[in-house]
Amino acid sequence: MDLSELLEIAEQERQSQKALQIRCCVAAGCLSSNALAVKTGLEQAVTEAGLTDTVQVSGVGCMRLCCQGPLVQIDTSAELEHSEILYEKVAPDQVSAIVATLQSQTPANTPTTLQQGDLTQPFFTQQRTIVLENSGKIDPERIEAYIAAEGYQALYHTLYEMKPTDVINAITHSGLRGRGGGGYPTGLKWATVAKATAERKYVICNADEGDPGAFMDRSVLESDPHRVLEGMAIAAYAIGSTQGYIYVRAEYPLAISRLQIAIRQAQRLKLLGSQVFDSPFDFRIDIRIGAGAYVCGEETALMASIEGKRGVPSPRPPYPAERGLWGFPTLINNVETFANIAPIIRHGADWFASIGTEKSKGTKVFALAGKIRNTGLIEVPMGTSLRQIVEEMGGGVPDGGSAKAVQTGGPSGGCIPASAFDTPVDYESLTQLGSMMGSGGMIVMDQTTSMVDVAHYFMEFCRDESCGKCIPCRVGTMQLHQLLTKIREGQATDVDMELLKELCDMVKHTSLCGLGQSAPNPVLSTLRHFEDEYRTLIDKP
Amino acid sequence: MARIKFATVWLGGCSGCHMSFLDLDEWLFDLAAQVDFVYSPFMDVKEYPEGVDIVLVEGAIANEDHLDMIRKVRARSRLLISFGDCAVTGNVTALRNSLGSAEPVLQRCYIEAADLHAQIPTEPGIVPPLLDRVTPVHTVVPVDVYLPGCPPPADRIRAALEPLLTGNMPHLEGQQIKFG
Amino acid sequence: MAVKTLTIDDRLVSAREEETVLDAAREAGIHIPTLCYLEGVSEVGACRLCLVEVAGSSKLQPACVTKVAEGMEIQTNTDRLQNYRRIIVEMLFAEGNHVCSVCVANGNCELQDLAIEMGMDHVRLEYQFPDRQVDLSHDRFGMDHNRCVLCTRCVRVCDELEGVHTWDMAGRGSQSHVITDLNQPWGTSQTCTSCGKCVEACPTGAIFHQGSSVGEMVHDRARIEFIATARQKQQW
Amino acid sequence: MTTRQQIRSTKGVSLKHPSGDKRFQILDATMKRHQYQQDALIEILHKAQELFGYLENDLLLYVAHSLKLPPSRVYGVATFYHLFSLAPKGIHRCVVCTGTACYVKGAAALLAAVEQSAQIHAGETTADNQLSLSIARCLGACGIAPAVVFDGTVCGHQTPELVGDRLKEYLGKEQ
Amino acid sequence: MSQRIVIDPVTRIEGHAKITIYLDDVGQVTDARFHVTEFRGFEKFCEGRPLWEMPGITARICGICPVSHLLASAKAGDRILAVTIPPAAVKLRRLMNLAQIIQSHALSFFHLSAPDLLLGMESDPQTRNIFGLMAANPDLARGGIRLRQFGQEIIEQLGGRKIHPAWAVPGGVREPLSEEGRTHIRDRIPEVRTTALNALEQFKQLLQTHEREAQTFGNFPSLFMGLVTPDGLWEHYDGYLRFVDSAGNIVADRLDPARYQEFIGEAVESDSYLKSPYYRPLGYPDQNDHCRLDSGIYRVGPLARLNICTQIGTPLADQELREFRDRGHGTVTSSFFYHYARLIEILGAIEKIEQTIDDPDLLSTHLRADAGINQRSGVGVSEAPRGTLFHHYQVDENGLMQKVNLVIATGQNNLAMNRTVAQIARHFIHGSDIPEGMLNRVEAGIRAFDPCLSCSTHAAGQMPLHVQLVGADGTLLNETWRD
Repeated sequence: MDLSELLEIAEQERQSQKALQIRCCVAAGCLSSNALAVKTGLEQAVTEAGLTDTVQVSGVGCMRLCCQGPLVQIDTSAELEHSEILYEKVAPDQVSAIVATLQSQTPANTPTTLQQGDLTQPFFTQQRTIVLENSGKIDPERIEAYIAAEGYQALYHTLYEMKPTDVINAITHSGLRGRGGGGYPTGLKWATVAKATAERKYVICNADEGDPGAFMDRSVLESDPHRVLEGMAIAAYAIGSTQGYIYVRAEYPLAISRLQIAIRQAQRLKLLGSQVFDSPFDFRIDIRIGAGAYVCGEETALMASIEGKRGVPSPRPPYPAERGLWGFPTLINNVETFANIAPIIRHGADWFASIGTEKSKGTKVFALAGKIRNTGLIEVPMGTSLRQIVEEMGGGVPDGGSAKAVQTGGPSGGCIPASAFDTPVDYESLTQLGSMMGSGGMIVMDQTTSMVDVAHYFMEFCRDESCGKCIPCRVGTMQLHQLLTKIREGQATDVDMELLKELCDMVKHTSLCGLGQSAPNPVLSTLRHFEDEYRTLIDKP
Repeated sequence: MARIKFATVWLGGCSGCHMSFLDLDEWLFDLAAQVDFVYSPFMDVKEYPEGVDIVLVEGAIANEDHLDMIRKVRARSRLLISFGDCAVTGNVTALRNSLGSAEPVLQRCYIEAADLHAQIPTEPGIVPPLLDRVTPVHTVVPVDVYLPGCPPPADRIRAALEPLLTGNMPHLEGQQIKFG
Repeated sequence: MAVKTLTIDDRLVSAREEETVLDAAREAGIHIPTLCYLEGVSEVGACRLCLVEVAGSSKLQPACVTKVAEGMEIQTNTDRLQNYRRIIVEMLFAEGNHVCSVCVANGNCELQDLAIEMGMDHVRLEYQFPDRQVDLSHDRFGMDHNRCVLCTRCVRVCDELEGVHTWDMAGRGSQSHVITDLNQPWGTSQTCTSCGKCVEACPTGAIFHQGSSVGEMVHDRARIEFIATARQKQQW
Repeated sequence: MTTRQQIRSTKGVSLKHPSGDKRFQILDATMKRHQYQQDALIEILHKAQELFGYLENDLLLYVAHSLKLPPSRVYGVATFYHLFSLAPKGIHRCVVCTGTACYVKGAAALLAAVEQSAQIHAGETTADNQLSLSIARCLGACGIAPAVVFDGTVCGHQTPELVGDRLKEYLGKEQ
Repeated sequence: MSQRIVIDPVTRIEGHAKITIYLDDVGQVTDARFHVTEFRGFEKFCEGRPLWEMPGITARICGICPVSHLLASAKAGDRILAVTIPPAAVKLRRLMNLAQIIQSHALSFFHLSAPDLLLGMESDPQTRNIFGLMAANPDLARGGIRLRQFGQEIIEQLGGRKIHPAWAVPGGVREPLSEEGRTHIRDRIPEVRTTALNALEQFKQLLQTHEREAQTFGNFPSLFMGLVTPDGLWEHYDGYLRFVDSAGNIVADRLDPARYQEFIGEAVESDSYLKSPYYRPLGYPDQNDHCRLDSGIYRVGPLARLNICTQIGTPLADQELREFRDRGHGTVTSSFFYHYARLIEILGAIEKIEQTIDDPDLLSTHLRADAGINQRSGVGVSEAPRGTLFHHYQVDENGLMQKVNLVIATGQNNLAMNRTVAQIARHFIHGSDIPEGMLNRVEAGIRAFDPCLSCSTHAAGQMPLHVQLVGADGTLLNETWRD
């Protein structure tokens, strides 16, 4: 494989495109609403209508407006960027109606039985897609489709035109920060691993997206798996690694199967494996499947799990960059971070750095869920305000309710009150509000949601997911959960409140890993913004 | 200065702490010279009096009588000392807690191990129902001083009481707070 | 051999490059409480009792795994640390069934000693009273899960010094517990060599010699250190 | 056969499982594909569970010997991860997602409805072995919250009524 | 309209109890009941514990007589190990049990009952206690305190602590006596012997002024049970069980304590956590069946022990025993004489300690027989201060407790205590206007038995004396509280 062959595949793919594209979302959300039957139905209807020469039905990745699934998009132009009609909540018995609109030559003329989506609503128009640029447009199970969308060109470019240090410099200059939650500068991390001298190094993609309410990474893997592989390969070249692992949670079977397909395809085309693009660079990727342990999202625990052990974290330092998988220097980034790499190489660090805020560059994908009209995935530039996300893009709270708070950062994050909705979403602002960016789950809560319940809910989560190794987390989460139960049931006193605060402080500062250190956050943030809800329960006569 | 009103109370425990109190032996004469004993299982006062200055509470909270009693004791006492491991931790009295409720112990003793009239005693107003969970005193009422030990040896009791007799709070540390 | 100079509790201390803060402190006669740490086997940094404050770092660091560095300024005994340590000990007492008065290790127990050291005269947390079992199936030793603090010292001596890995941890979180082989009665273990190192390693009365009565179980830590030195350094 | 005897019988050169169960051959093939590497333990346990439904001690011991791992280590790993089960599961599975989005949209009521109609708690299997109920910490199906998985199929926008109807199919069979 | 008077709590006893007195519509006592209100459940929660920990755990049943439980438990363990323990261990255990009898009897007499006897049943309830006695009769109080201290010190010398030593173990004991300990004990013997003799003298004088109490404090025929040596002598640690009746006839003899279930049954009453053991061959004395009222009642403890033995085996105590029998007319049936018997036992125990204290075996280091589980069941028995104590254990093959049954001295007096309160109440109480001193007599009747209720319920008063008016149908009509 060389560049010309790659470009040829892309060209062939574009040539074979038919005039009319029917894209049917086959990501997990829509699949669970019977999207597969819709897709096969459409294929059948197209065949029956004798339109196979002009109409192509393809299964594509996530179209983002998950609440309206299954989603079907009709694209009359060959331009990927330009699609025209979106059908929502398509039932299998509606496929012939859709095909009928194609035959009438006036596809915009929607029969009344079909629910047509508004592609001009803020939910779509205010997005800026980098990570999700191919999502919902290409068939994730065909490497040719990815190649046609300029896939693997960045990898070629790095291998033949950049030295590893150039790659690291580019990533550093782009300002990209870890999308897994911590926000650690990606370039710095790469540089550290690159500097380490060792006989082996590893690249790990953390796809153990465990935060409840977060499904961005799943969507990326299901919709555009090659993007992640390419990002990993570029990273491996930059740091000098020949072996990569993707650690995916077992709860994402579709993502696993698409990754497997993608790896096989890339290997076949020698885009992975030995002598990538006929260069001296070897890089192999293996998938490791989790088995239901949230703590494995923590990097040291994740590595233990890859080694086939109990997913128990270890103290840092030493950091994985010095001593990681099997004791060798290891680079760990999450799915979304790797998904940003190829675009940065393709468009340049300056392009990326021009998006977002001063300290938080690029875009961030959020999974918008909870008490909000438009649930689904959004990708917005860093610095977009919460109000814009919730009220404009999300369409506000349904049924006339009003948003009370947004929970971000999952069990490690916190609740941001509606009064702070004008805050621009970036790493620092969210931390200042007592929450955190986290992996990108964003759950909207309305007036009916009790904040004490929310704190209780997350503490139960942390208690159940604590690995049990260190005492503060193992026992602290249990004690905190009991205290919150007591408060919730109106049995608590001021003494309990004091103990709650003291334990939160102690667990936060003494726990071994991030799970324990951040477990008190939901309590602390609700105490900070909604202490009155606690007080009402304490002062109960 | 008015003499110190001194009481001791025995809840769910073995009385070992009270026995250890008696192991103060002849120091009891010194103590008696400085305080008025107003309530104790060694005495015939049936109602816990008001205005108690110092009370030693032995035993855990194990039944409903204990619950009533400790609330009354707290309300009527200035300084409450959790006296011994049962009061401080639940100790052996709380060993039944891991069985989940009072039912299994009652069942074993009064049904399985009875030869005649097998029944769980329930006479209202006489036999207080057991609480499902035995708890230390401080989980029910605030406690001022903790005096651990099973039982606290007499010299430890003395170390806790002596400062109180001169109006100071005791500070126990090291072996003086050893459980068991 | 590079030597580093650092201050611990405002005292100048020198230490070899590869040493930990805990090593350096111990050599200087400065006491830092520990529980999961055991001389002779690897450190896991799990109990968090040895957390110390390092100047310039907002995070507390476990002394047992933190390497010394030039110019490091360490505080081992601030009020804040002491307060955290007391809660840790309270947590352990609340978590298991630690009834000192009727424990075989009463008077010879690291947990009990820690409680004394931290001034823990009562436990503010809610006692859990878990329903746990005692295993007396082994001819010579017994295991009382009620008293286990999950420090994994037994797991490590068995794996690292004896090399048979009879013990391991099973379950997760508050359901964690130590097991022998396939969570089977200890006496039926095919891997156990009955060497007794786990018994000496146990900080509490969880693992004991068969026939121990209340307060009678004494652990011989020196034996672990001796064996570790013999195995690892070939020095007797 | 007791665990003790089992160990002896597998001490020989051949690691073939004595039962001759075909499923062990498939498991052997999987282990071979992983070159009997110890770090593939979790993958192999996944396969074993897929083949046998759950991980009984005999199976764990077989895996331990094949990978030359201490049995306690294999047991420890198998019990650390929620998705491994050491006890048999019911014929039907119902998994209620309790992720945050589902929680906010009433997952607790769904769970209560299932527990009520099946008379079991999460993590349990009905006495007639018809249904195993469990909870998931987030299926990543937040867009269609609240979600419930019935026999592997994710169903979104669930209500207690919908769930109840589905369970009637499962539980009604034996009545 | 009938009335119910509840004495709550019964004070100056070792435990939590209440007494209910039922009056008919003309104010005559129809019945009285003694209720124990504590229960801790050792029999259940000891299940699953190792056999070797049982002495330490069961000692916590009672802070007054932990040694009794320690020894009974260790002896049950001896049986399960199927060992004969070293002779030195037997001697040391005996020494500790004697010390235990001394300290507990001293507590019962001086700290708890002497205020009634010396200050008067009707004296001021505020000062009718050990502290009042310390003020009124400091020498006697000090003597009593030091006598108890003597017993406690021996326990400490042997077991390392005064209360809850875990010194006796299945197979023997953990430590011998030290030379210093021996000297200390030996040196104190003359003083405590004098204290005991003085107390006896004083009690005998009291008998003159307490004739009515002697007549009515639980004075009724019953069986008596306790351990005796194979020769029929007074015994406290080993030997056989003997039952005698009020006429002095030996009803059953040379009974193996391990077979206790053949002759002791346990009944439950709804109004007490204390079970009611009875002599099985004669059946349970059903309250509704008056012809059987006396059938299975038996008493244990000092009075019983002195009634069943031929002699104690020490000169001074035997001399006192003869006088005791003269005063009580043979087999002594009045429970008031429990106090008397207690003092004689203290004297006998002191003499026995004196006899044994120079035995070189007490310093021996051969103290423990090591063995595994050789029997799955074992009964340990000892004479606790309050009477015969049984610990019956069943273990699994590894020595984990599977079943525990404890038959406690005080429980065995439960039926007798119920009869006692009824007898005293009928005698002293007439009408609902009852002087405090009369009610105190009812309590004093209980105190004579020195019930150890921690023990008896393997468990563990307060609140005022209160009188409830109860209608014929049992409904509460009126309730008055008296401070």
